[in-house]
Amino acid sequence: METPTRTKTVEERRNVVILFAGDSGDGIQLTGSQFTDTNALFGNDVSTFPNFPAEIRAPQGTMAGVSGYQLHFGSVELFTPGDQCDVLVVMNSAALRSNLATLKPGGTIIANSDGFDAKNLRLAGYIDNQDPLTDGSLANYTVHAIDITKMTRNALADTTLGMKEKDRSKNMFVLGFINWMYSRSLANSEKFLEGKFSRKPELLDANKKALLAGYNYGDTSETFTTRFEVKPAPMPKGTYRSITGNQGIAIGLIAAAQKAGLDLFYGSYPITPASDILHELSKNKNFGVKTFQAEDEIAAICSAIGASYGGALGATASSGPGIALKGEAMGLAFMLEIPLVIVNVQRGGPSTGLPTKTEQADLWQAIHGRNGEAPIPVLAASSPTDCFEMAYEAARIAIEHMTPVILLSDGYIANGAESWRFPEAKDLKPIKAPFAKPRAHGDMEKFLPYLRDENGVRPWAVPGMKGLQHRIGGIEKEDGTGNISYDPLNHEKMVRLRAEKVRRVVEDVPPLDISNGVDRGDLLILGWGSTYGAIRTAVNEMCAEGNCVGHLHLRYLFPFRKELGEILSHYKRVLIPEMNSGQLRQLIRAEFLIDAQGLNKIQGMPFTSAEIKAGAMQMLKDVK
Amino acid sequence: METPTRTKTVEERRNVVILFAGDSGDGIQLTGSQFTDTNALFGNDVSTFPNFPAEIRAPQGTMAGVSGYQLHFGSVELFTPGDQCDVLVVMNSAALRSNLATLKPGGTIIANSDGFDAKNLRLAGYIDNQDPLTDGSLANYTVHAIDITKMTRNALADTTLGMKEKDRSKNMFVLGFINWMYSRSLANSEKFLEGKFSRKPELLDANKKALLAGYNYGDTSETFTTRFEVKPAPMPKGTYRSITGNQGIAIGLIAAAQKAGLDLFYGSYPITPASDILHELSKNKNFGVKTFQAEDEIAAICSAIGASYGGALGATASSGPGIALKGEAMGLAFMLEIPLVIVNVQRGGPSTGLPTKTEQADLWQAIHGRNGEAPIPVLAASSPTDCFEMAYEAARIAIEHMTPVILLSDGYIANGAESWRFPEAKDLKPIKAPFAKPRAHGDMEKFLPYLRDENGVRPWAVPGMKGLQHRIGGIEKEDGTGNISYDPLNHEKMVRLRAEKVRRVVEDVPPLDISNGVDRGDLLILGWGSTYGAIRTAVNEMCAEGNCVGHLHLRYLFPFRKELGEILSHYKRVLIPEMNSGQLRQLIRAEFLIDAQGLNKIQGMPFTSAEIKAGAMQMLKDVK
Amino acid sequence: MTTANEVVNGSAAPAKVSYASDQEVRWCPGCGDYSILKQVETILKEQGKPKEEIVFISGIGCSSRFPYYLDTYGMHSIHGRAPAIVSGLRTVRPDLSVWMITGDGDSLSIGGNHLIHLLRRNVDVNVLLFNNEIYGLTKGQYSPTSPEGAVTRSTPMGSVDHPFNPLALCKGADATFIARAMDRDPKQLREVLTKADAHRGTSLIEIYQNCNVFNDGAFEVFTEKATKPFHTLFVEHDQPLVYANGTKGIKLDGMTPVIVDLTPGEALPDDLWIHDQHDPFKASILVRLFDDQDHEDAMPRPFGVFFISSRATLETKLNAQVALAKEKKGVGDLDALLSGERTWTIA
Amino acid sequence: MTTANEVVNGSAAPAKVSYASDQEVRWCPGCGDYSILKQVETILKEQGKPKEEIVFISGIGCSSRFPYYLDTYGMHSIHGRAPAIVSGLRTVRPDLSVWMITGDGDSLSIGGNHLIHLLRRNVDVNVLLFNNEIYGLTKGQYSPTSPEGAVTRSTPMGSVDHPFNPLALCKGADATFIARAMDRDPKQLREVLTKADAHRGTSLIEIYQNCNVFNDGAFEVFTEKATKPFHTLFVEHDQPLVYANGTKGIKLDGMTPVIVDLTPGEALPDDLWIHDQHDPFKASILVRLFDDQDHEDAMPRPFGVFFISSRATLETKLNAQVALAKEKKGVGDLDALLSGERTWTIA
Ligand SMILES: Cc1ncc(C[n+]2csc(CCOP(=O)(O)OP(=O)(O)O)c2C)c(N)n1
Ligand SMILES: Cc1ncc(C[n+]2csc(CCOP(=O)(O)OP(=O)(O)O)c2C)c(N)n1
Ligand code: SF4
Ligand code: SF4
Ligand SMILES: [Mg+2]
Ligand SMILES: [Mg+2]
Repeated sequence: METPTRTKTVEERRNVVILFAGDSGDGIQLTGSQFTDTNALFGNDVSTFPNFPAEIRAPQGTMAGVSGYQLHFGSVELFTPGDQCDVLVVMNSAALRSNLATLKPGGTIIANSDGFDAKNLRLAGYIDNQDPLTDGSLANYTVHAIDITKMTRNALADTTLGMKEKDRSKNMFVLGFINWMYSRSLANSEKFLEGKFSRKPELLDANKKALLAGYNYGDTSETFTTRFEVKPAPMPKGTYRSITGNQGIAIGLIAAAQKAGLDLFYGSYPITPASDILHELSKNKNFGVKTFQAEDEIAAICSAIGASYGGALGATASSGPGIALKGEAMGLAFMLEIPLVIVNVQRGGPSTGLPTKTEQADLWQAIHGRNGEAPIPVLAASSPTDCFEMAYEAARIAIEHMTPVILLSDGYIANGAESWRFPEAKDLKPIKAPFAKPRAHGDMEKFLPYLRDENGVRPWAVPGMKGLQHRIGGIEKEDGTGNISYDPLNHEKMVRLRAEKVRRVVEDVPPLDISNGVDRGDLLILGWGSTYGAIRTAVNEMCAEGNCVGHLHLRYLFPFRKELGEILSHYKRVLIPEMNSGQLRQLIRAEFLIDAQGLNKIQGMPFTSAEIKAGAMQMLKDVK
Repeated sequence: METPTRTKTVEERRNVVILFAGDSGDGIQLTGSQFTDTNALFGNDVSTFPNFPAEIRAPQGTMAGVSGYQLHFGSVELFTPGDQCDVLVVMNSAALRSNLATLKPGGTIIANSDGFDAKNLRLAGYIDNQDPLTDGSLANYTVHAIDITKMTRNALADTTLGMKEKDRSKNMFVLGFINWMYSRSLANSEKFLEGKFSRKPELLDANKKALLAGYNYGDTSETFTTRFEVKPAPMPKGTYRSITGNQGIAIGLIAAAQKAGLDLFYGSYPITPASDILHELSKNKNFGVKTFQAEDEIAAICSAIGASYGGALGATASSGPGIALKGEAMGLAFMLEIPLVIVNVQRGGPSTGLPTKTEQADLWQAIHGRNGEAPIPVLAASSPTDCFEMAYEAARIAIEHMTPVILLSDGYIANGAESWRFPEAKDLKPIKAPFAKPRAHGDMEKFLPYLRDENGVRPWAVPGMKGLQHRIGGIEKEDGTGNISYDPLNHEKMVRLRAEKVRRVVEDVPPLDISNGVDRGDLLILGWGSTYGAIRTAVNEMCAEGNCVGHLHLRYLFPFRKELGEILSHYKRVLIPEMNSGQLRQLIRAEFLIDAQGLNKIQGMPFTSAEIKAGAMQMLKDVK
Repeated sequence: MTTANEVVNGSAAPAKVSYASDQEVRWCPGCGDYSILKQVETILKEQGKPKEEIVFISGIGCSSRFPYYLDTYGMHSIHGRAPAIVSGLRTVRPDLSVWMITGDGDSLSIGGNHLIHLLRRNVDVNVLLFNNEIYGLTKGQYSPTSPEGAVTRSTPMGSVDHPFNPLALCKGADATFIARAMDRDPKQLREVLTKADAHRGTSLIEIYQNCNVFNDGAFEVFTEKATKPFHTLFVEHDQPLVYANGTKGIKLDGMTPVIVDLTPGEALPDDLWIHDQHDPFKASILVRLFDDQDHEDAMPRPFGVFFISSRATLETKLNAQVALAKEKKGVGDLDALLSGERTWTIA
Repeated sequence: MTTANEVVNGSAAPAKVSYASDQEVRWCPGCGDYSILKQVETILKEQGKPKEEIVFISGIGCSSRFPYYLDTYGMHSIHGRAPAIVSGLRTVRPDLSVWMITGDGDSLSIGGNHLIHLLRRNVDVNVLLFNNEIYGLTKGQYSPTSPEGAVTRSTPMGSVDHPFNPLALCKGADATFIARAMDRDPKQLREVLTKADAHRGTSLIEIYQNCNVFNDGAFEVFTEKATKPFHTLFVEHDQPLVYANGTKGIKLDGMTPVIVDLTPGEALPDDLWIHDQHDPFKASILVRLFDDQDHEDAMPRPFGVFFISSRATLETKLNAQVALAKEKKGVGDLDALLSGERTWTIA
């Protein structure tokens, strides 16, 4: 449809951060992701951060029930969802109260006044009916109080829907309004609605009406004199899509299996925030993907081991508590020396911890969390799009080096989305499974399942291969034959052979290179995982301000590439920001004996680039 | 009874190492432990090392089936079962072949010639009927070939036993002979037999006959012209017993529970080499000990958590693979902040690994093997007797600091025995459980389950305590109230409070002090766990030879005592011997940024003091 | 329990006090959990047991948040492990009243093994299995009780897993008390809860609970006025199996249950199946009345107490051994333990 | 399985080749495991299936060493997890013949949950449950099948745990094939193994196995000539339940089985229980014939195939979905997946 337009002044913005907040039931996540989509399609760079409570629907109107979706879109390249927001859209009092702190001074508040009645105010903890919308406490912000509920109901007056259903369209009114405010056409949102409600014409109609009503409200209401415009970003030429980290992992695994010519088997037990990988994969059975929702995490990883033993690519994922249960089976996979990808989408810990919040505190668990000498390569994704690359790499290494591989992600990038210039299938690194050579007919020589190649990799003999029958297990094996052996020297030899095989993996990954900033100087900020965007943004700013700072980001965490020590030595100081108490720092200090310092945040929330910058500037002071 | 004696020359020995070896079915372990007992009772210092295969009864006569028991007894203080043996007693060819390497040049071999028939020789891998007893290959040793089988049968000719049963008494013949050879009376062994076969007079009679026959054989046979004597050791005054590491742990836990006035609940799932703790504890129900053989390791630790929650001392034990399964529940106990003792009797890994062999490769798992920031105090026992002390300490810390505590032992000291000057109950450190104060009647103030005392310890409110009802769980808690909280700053605060509480634990343990050697100098040998005896012996020798070497042994492994860095700085070099690839070394390097070197043996076998010495001397060379 | 006793100072709570805690209940509006919470609180009130002598242990799941909402002792533990925690707790505290709260995923998926071992050991606890045939807290994946073909977030093409028959499984594990109830029938739920609490041993109650967000209406045919009479069968000890407002009954043809038509008012045929809650064989068949209610001439779904048998509890037997040991060997003397059987002295 | 097929080049093995591996068997002399190994090897020979198409998956325990001794593919995995490994393997390789070897501790203690889920999902595998009522490999602790009161290394005063009735548990978990056999009756064992292998789905065979080192004689009454006839009941489909050399039979009194005296030679009373291996209700009762044989007038212990029902296997259904998805959406196009549904282009 063509959207009506009255001439109003249009101001251009370089980049904008909007935070949509409301009750878990308000459809906030949908509104946010829809507007993200629209801007991405328009050509902006985007980065998002959904943030919701552990309860499914915490009591309406309470602080505990507030769900948020932060969107950063711009005409420039973006690396984070933004430290603070320019616009705060709140559906009720609790949403305002719990998010006001993230609004920039002078920022805009769009509030659903219906969510500020006595009951809502009380639930939000505004005592003796103080009302922020009217008591002047928001003087430093531009406040637009709109009775979104009423206007939505009016818009749907002539529909046959019940009140409840009508109110469910509130979020579309908001979406329509925001689209107007940022000069976007409704086309994309309408397309989406048509798909979603194709079988429910009534709801489709209602949602479209509400959407349009919101748009027209902005257009007609006198209170809004200016709209804003955010031009497309000058991104590298190419075709883009938007992708979340969990989607990236799912697609990465499928891609790797396809390139290796293997079926993908995914054994998993649901857990926040990893479940979406299961959901995503279960939709792609036409790629030969077999998903198995196991009875628990142990069965999940063991089923994947069984699948790999059968010649498929076995993969499993979970989050901290579930990964804790997989330790013993990882040891088995390590001894069997078969391909296996284990993904940990980290969340706040310990124990059940903060299920819907983010953290990086499972690094030690990944590297050291097994009995015996069982080194396993550990990779870490640094952004939603990097989740694809690292999942692909994890699978490639697992297959070509016949080893379990652990991939670390976290709730922040798992649910966050960004634009992705996706590759073409043909350009993906080829993957070759080291299958054992079929037996020449009559060849009676004994097959040696643990005879290693120059990389220390053993041949993959899959059931069905004639003449290659063999038995493997978790007990120590004799070198070569794989038979049970309790021989002391053989044990030490095997321990070293397995470790050496894993060490060789790093010779098969890209050399380290700094992400941005100077390649030698006063300070190196060494990061891993989801802190990438914040560090990169901070370092760009600091360099622009003339500081000698560099940013190195480790995506292959264990084993370390040998040039790491060299790079570290090019800086006077090393700062390691982590959403934990300093787990990578401990490993770096042990390996290189340098006094690396930590910047640690353990709040279930990602670093802002400002926090990184502050920590780094502090350290630079000390240098000088 | 009085044992007959003909005069033969008697030579005195300072200390003797005897290795008994034979088929798993030959009763070797019994012979060994009996002779150990006799010598200990006599007043020698003793140290033993049983070593057996993973199979229950591997095929008779094969190398795989050989079971060994090494005994070191002397008139001086001993710290290890001995590097090499003076006497090798072998029941068959395989036993000789697999143990000859450990016999000192010129040592004595006592062989059951019946175990050297064609079949046995072949099974042992002596090809084309070469027979070591006759082919001169043992020229450098004193060989006594005795047809023990025949002699035992003769001795039992007039009993009604079947051939099979008669042959089962072979080991008693050996025991009798060895008793004679080392001038020991049979009294103790007979007493033991009377206890064991009280209900089987026939077997009692037969075993006594065989025992005596062996003794008399030595006494009468012309081939034996000399006996040996090992005088009592000048040990500190006091009353002694002999004890294995697993017994030590069992008794230590009971003692701690008794001193704290708590019932002991032990939830465990059988696994080698930890099962004996369960067996031992299940015999002591009259101490209010409740043992629960759970369906798996997860249920085992969870049942212990339930028991602690109910006001008892909950404890659990396993070995590597089983501990791997307990990680998630440890996280829960850590969050609940209740007492819990987790024992890991380490074995060869990874995965199923080498179930009956020893290793120290689960240190990382103990310190880092959990999701999230979940620091737990880790203790390590250094000898069989130290297992008692450390188990007691683990329980004391768990109770008084309201925290799970991990205690590391290993197969070597778990099954090994040594003499122990046991303490009196009244001299054991008192233990006071931090129970919440009962509510004054009518006191309506809300109880705060997470209100900490000066050590950061929360009150232990046990179900049944009136007015103190509260709910706890694994989700992050609000400081003080313990209510669920997703507040970012509260999370960081709680993470730090919990870590600080655990850090404080080390202020409540003995300051570090070197075990032996110099307290500053060229080289510090830093050890932990079962390497104690070998290091101590090596350091004593090296110092005697004029080297500037010291030995520091960590029993409280995590957190480190603050004076550790200071002590390390007093030596030019630090060497860390471990039965792993360098796990403690990694932690030391990270914490103190010193270039500590490792001496690593991963063979499922303990270090010999000679190996430690060689490694240390090598390093001293580099210093000079 | 030495110390507990020392430090515990319980006393009967004043009747009719509120058993609710000060925490706000955080389930979705309309969730079946609310009703169950209410019924439990009601019978606790009726019994008036001192709050401090009651403990609720749960695993993880929406349902497992339950303990936070009652002013008793409680532990919200980890996923699936509540039975093991309960076993340890009861062994050392046979004096308490212990309840376990769990979901269909918590107890039948990850916790299945602990549950069946709890049942065979017959630990004295009331197990409330909230069965909503879905994973609620993780936002709608199928569970071991979801019907085959169920389209959920993890099964877009429909579940391929044959679901458990929870009560058949529990019977197979030698449970000593088996019952079924539902959130939408508060009165019957309270009756069952009361009987369960009276039973010494593990009382397993499967409670159909509606998850109105991810699996709304899963049990509609059993709860809605119109369909309820024809799809539900409320069993009473010693009473014939009659349903559909007296128009239908069930008899046994050999070992096979069959439906017979009845005329209300008229005398019942004497070959009707008389429910005997103490008959293990009948119980094995009763749990098998589990037809898909969409099939016509499906057997109705039974509710009520299926089976009760008395067997000594784990804690009774274990504590008896402890008592016996003390009696035989005398209360443990620590010094004797330390010295062991054979010692020697260096003077 | 794309690649497997590419690289696999199976072909019928010459009949009667040996299926033994080159590894020496390491069980204790006299262990019942030897007989079971022999019977399995015998039927493998008879079938002459190509070795490379056979896989044995085991857990941990003496019994679980089994795979090393056959020249097929095999995995000696970790304690209790074989069912999960089997589930993954079969899902991707429905073409293989898969056997699972497990012990009473491996499958009913630590592995209990995986076993019941394997059964409900009905994965096509032959499960050989070596029940010796003891933990052999760890040297003699009681297991979930050890009788109450059993004195073992971990229960010096006797076990206080009520043991599982393994077949009742498996029936409760909706197993589609349930049978019982013993090491000391090779012929009957081979028969059962053959039937089990013929069944599509999870075939659960409980095999009584003597551990002569730690639990010698546990099944003597069933295996010894003198007592066997009076304590064992060999069930055959469509045949009446008769034992004790034809002097005793079993009929049903309502739902309760009772023993009746028979006169050999004379015609059998027609109210004897006729075994119907397809009757789920009868099977639920049959598994309950589990009396302690020390009690006089104890019911005999049934052996043979108790129950067979056909239900689609997990792998069949899952692979059907994969096929359907390919048919509906077309075989996955990686580029389409990478680009997703909505893209935009920067020129
Ligand atoms: C070890 C572990 N695995 C997985 C999870 C994620 N998880 C939380 S609750 C749950 C299942 C919830 O379903 P159910 O037990 O039926 O409870 P409901 O929410 O339906 O009441 C899962 C898989 C977890 N918390 N811990
Ligand atoms: C995770 C883990 N826990 C415990 C063990 C120790 N363990 C090995 S076998 C076994 C039980 C053996 O009994 P069963 O399964 O009946 O087999 P059997 O030896 O009797 O044939 C146990 C507890 C282990 N290997 N791994
Ligand atoms: S998700 Fe379902 S089960 Fe969970 S609280 Fe909401 S309605 Fe209840
Ligand atoms: S211990 Fe028992 S089960 Fe194990 S091999 Fe020996 S006899 Fe067989
Ligand atoms: Mg549920
Ligand atoms: Mg067994």
